[in-house]
Amino acid sequence: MAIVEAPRPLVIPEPVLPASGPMGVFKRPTKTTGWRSWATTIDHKKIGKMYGFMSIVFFIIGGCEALLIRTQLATPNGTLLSAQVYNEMFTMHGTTMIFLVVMPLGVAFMNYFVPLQIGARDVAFPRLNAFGFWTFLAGGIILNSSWILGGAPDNGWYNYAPNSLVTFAPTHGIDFWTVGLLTTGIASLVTAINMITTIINMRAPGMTWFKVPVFTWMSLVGQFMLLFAIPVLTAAQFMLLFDRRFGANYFEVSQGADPLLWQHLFWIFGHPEVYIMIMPAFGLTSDIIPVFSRKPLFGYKVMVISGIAIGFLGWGVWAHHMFTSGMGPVSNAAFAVGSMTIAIPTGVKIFNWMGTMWRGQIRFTTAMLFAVGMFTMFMLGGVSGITHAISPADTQQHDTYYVVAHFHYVLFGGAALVFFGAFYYWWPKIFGHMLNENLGKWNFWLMMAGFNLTFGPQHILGLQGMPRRVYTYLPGYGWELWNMVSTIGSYILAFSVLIFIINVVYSRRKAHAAGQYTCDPDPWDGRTLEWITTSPPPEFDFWEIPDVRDLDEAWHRKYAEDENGRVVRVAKIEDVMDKPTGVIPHMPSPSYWPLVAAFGMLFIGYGIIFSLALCAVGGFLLFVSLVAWGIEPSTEPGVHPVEPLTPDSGESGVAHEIHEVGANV
Amino acid sequence: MSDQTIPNYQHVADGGDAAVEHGASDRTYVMVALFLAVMTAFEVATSYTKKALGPFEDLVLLTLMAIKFVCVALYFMHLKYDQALCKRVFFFGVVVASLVYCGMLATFHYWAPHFR
Amino acid sequence: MSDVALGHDLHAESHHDYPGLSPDTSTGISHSKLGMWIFLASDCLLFGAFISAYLMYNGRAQRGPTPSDVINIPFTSTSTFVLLMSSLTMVLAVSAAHRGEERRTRLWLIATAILGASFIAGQVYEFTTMYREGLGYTTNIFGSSFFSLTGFHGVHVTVGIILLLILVSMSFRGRLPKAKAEVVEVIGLYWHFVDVVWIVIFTVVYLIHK
Amino acid sequence: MIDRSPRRGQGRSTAKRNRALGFGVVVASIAMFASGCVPNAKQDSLNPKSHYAQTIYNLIVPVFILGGIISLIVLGGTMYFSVRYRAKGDLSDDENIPEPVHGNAIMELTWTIIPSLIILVIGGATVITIFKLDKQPPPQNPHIEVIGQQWWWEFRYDLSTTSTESARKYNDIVTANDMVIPAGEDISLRMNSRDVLHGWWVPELQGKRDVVPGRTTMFNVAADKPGTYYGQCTVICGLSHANMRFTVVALSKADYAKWVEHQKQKATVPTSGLAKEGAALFRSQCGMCHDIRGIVTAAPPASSPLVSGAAPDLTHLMTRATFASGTFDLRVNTPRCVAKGLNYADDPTCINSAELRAWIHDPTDMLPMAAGESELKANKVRGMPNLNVSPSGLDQLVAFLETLK
Repeated sequence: MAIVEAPRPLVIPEPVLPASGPMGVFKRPTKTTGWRSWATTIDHKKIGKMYGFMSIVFFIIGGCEALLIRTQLATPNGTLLSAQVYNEMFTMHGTTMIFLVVMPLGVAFMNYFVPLQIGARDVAFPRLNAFGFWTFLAGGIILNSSWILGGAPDNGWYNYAPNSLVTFAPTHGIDFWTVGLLTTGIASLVTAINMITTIINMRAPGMTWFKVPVFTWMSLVGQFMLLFAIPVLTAAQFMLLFDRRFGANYFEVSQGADPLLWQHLFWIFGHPEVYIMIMPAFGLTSDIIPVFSRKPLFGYKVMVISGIAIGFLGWGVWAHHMFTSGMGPVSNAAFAVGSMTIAIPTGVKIFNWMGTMWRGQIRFTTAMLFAVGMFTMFMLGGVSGITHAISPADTQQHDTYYVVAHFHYVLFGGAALVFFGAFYYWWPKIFGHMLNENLGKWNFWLMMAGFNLTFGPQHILGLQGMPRRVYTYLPGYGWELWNMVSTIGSYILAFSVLIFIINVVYSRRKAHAAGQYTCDPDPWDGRTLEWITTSPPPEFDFWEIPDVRDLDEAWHRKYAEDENGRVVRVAKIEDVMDKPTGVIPHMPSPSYWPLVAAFGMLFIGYGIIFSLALCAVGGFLLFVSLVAWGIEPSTEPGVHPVEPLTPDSGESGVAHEIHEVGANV
Repeated sequence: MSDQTIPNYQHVADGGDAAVEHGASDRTYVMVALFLAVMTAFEVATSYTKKALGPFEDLVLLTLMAIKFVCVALYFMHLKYDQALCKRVFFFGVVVASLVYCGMLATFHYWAPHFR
Repeated sequence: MSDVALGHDLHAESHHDYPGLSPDTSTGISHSKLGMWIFLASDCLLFGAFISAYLMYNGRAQRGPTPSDVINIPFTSTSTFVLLMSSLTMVLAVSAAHRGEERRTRLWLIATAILGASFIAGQVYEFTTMYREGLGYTTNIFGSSFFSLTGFHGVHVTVGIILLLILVSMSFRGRLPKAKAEVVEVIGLYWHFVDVVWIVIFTVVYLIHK
Repeated sequence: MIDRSPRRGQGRSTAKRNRALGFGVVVASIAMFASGCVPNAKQDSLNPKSHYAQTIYNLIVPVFILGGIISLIVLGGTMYFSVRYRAKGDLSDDENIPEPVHGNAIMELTWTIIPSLIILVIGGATVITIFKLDKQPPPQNPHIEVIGQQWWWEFRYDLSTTSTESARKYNDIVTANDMVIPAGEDISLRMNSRDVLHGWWVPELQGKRDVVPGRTTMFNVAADKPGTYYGQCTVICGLSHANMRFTVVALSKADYAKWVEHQKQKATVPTSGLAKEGAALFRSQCGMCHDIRGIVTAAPPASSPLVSGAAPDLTHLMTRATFASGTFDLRVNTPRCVAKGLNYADDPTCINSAELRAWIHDPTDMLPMAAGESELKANKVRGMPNLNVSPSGLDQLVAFLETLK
């Protein structure tokens, strides 16, 4: 797809200062178009788009793995995949979907919309942001390259020791897993630090904590959990890596090690991880439902507080993943009761979403459908979650398809559905044109049908005793029917994703043909700050940092109560939106170093697996780029990607603010 | 290190003055360091009592450790003088780590006298 | 909740290069400092995992040497003292930087780096001694968990020394003016954190479980 | 230029069609769920056959019902709101903006407190059940050690009546894949693993329990009535995880006593024919890993090529209904042979010699295992390797194995 540049009006050049070459070797990058602009960008919106794009690529990869798994299981004694390849498939499917799809998709939306929602111009550490993205990509590449470099990991996404040790997993598969996740872990950590700092420190004037949009709030909670969860995973991964590569004894049973150490460390990370994935989804649902109900979120404060409560409680329940490990009755009882308490704040959220719809004026756009689909499906997953918290019952459900059904209801029904909703909701803001609503509705209903057909029957399969992670099963256990239904469902699900992709391409072509590169800044009658800037927003987000007076600031600028207490529209969005001031805000300049540093990480990663010489190369790259990064100023005078625009050219002042619209997807 | 998006410099002068005020005097720092050194000496001495204190030895050592920890955090790391937010963020991490890992060790019956 | 965000406006005329000092943030804490605190909070969990793994494992070794065979308290007490004093020199450097005394800042920074390097040298000596006494990384479960834990701490100290050296070189080139004192302070935070972690390791690894 | 189509809504017909489609899907799904129970499920966790499984069942079924009610309330409420409060007329209508309700303290308290109370009740019942299920059976009851390894189960019986666990040797009877227990008695299980994690699960009798290498935990199981109950490994344990099945065979007390007496006997070396040659071949080829009490004792684990250091004890092979960890029938699966129970080997036609022969011929062809050339060379065999036995040798071995009644 061609990159589109609208004709620019008269440019008033700034006084040009000589561009200093960092390290005296490279000139500071200045491109605003073409692949170089993406490689060196530190703009949170471009990085958000790249996160989104890569997540979808990985989503397709992980989805194909899922289809292969389901095809293998469609009938008893399936022979499509060998046991080894099947084990690699489900391991990579789980790892990909969690670490390379749901998490980064949340980060994609956070990257793009958190600064917009809090009225900031970028994140706190833009270059760190770029580094986070490239490092994430490096981790994804390391993980997925295992397929062609000697075998993928084959021990499930939680990779229990000691089956992950060299004795039992002699190929490099587990090393790829360990190193890949350490790399994405670094990306997650820097992103968490960045996002937390941004949200705490860069809220627009007047935006007190209880005026922060719920998506931003939930992102903050989720990123705080990530901040504390990732180091635990990192530590566990290092232990495993040391065991495998350097002969340490952390999980070597013959040396007196206890394999439960891995399980504890993994789930201390892994349980908060569940909330890390679902938190942005909670936030999105809480943002979308009020918009399309034309009502404020029911119980905003309770929603925020329950989110924080889930964030706290999420730290005390990890061992409910280990009820069958023989921890003893006291531990089981404590963690069972602890886990149940999470149902309370979660239930509050669901009822508050219903409360928001109550007496509203509901418009069922695709985004709204997905949001409603999210909380109903998530509720079903939550209910089956309660049955897991009952630890005696969990001994009948653990490691069966019932659990598989449960977490797909939570992660696909919860997180993925509303992420699709968010695409429909925010697409006009990001790309300046709508996604087609007709195709969208097909997308939604087929996805709901496919999703429920795939994962609904798995509840039954699990309760009828089908364990998970079996590459095949014998006839005569009563599992044939539901496995077949589930497989058919998975193809419907895949088809619905295909419709989404068709919709993206179709809508883009249509907008392109119509020459439409910008659209209504506020197509949904939105409530939060991102809707008062243009669609797509200018590089610096806002000409003027908005002055926030209310929760749902955008809405309150448009509506007020009359003397009878009825809500009436008092202004059009055009009147209250952010307008060009004629003064171009200075934004930080692009930089090569985050990309180079991430390349260093990539080399170090492969080096740990294959040869320490590669590590040296990677270490050198990393060191050089970090030093150069430290030396170069964040804003290079005279090197500025945004060419000044005159405020008074064109009627609205937005028509010409087009950089490469939609060049990403 | 200075990777802020938008450095805003309109209060440079004020900020400079504020920076001078913040923190304690060098004398205080030296006193704190001396105190820490004495505490360390106590610790080492305690560990040489050969369990004369019985089960309380560990308790004494952990208490001394906590005192040192807090001293460094409050004085050297300026938490005493800085905004409460810094204190909250850091100690939140410390508390989460302590609770979670103590809980984990508890599931291994680590705190039971017959562990191992 | 200090939510009064000061004028958040950006001005095109921000051509002076004074990053780091008194930025206008919602909280009044600069991004770097807040970011560092957030990172340190997160790092607690990393060390916590290694410490608790050590606590679990140090007595479960199937063969020797055991902690009491190799741990040398007088020696480690000395290095502990050295690291503690490096915190003092660091805080004096920060204090001098805030007063704008560049030369003194530099001296204290160099002193801190030297003390840190002596600590690392001590650790290297300690490790080689232990190795000669028969405790390798792969020898037993105590060795693995001990070397991993103290090694991770050593890596943190080494990174800190590199950061200090960068500060020193910046200072020599006149790039650490009073306005940039916060850079010193933020790196100081990291340094003190490393010290604080050692306070914990020294007590639970060396003194309690020797 | 500005696309406002979503505000204006869809064409009526499309919307209707979509709604009809959605409704159809929902109804179809519910109908399929309602018909969910399949009668021939032989590993069904909702079909309790012991008081342990029954206790769990009694705990979970009310929760299922409660969960169903909550689900219906939420789904029904959401559907009702969706229809009732759907925007009418022109969607850019600014006249009828809903009242901005920001919340309702009483309602929110209600849906905080009621779930809390429910959780309190469920939590209490859970804790009581946990401790109830954990009670150890009396010392005179059978004590069995369950050992998981790649990829089969070993069951070792201790017939002493000592009440100190550490005094038990678990050496009186050693068997594999079929765990024989007396019906109506609580059995104490000692759970162990020789290599990696495995999960022991017989859904109709008891919930699952992982076996953790380096850790010994106590568990218990029972079967109310005689019968065969199916189980399977539940923790991913490598290539043949899916094939790590086993059965629990509950016998009446009298039958169990007979079985015990029979199992305690040692095997005797056949004195003539193919079987005699087979015994010699077994000693040289198979005796490195497999025990047959009275005939051959496996080499100590140190020199064993097996990673876990053990292979099934074959002393009374022909009293087991399956082999290769429950994957293949050893007893021919006809009603006549099945009716003979574990004594089927009395009738040679009831022995599934063909698959047994194929298995010895090339086990890695029958099940995925890590037992190829490279693993043999590295002394890291997991599963049974192909020993390249000649066809005549195969006949001898099978003939010998068939004598192990």
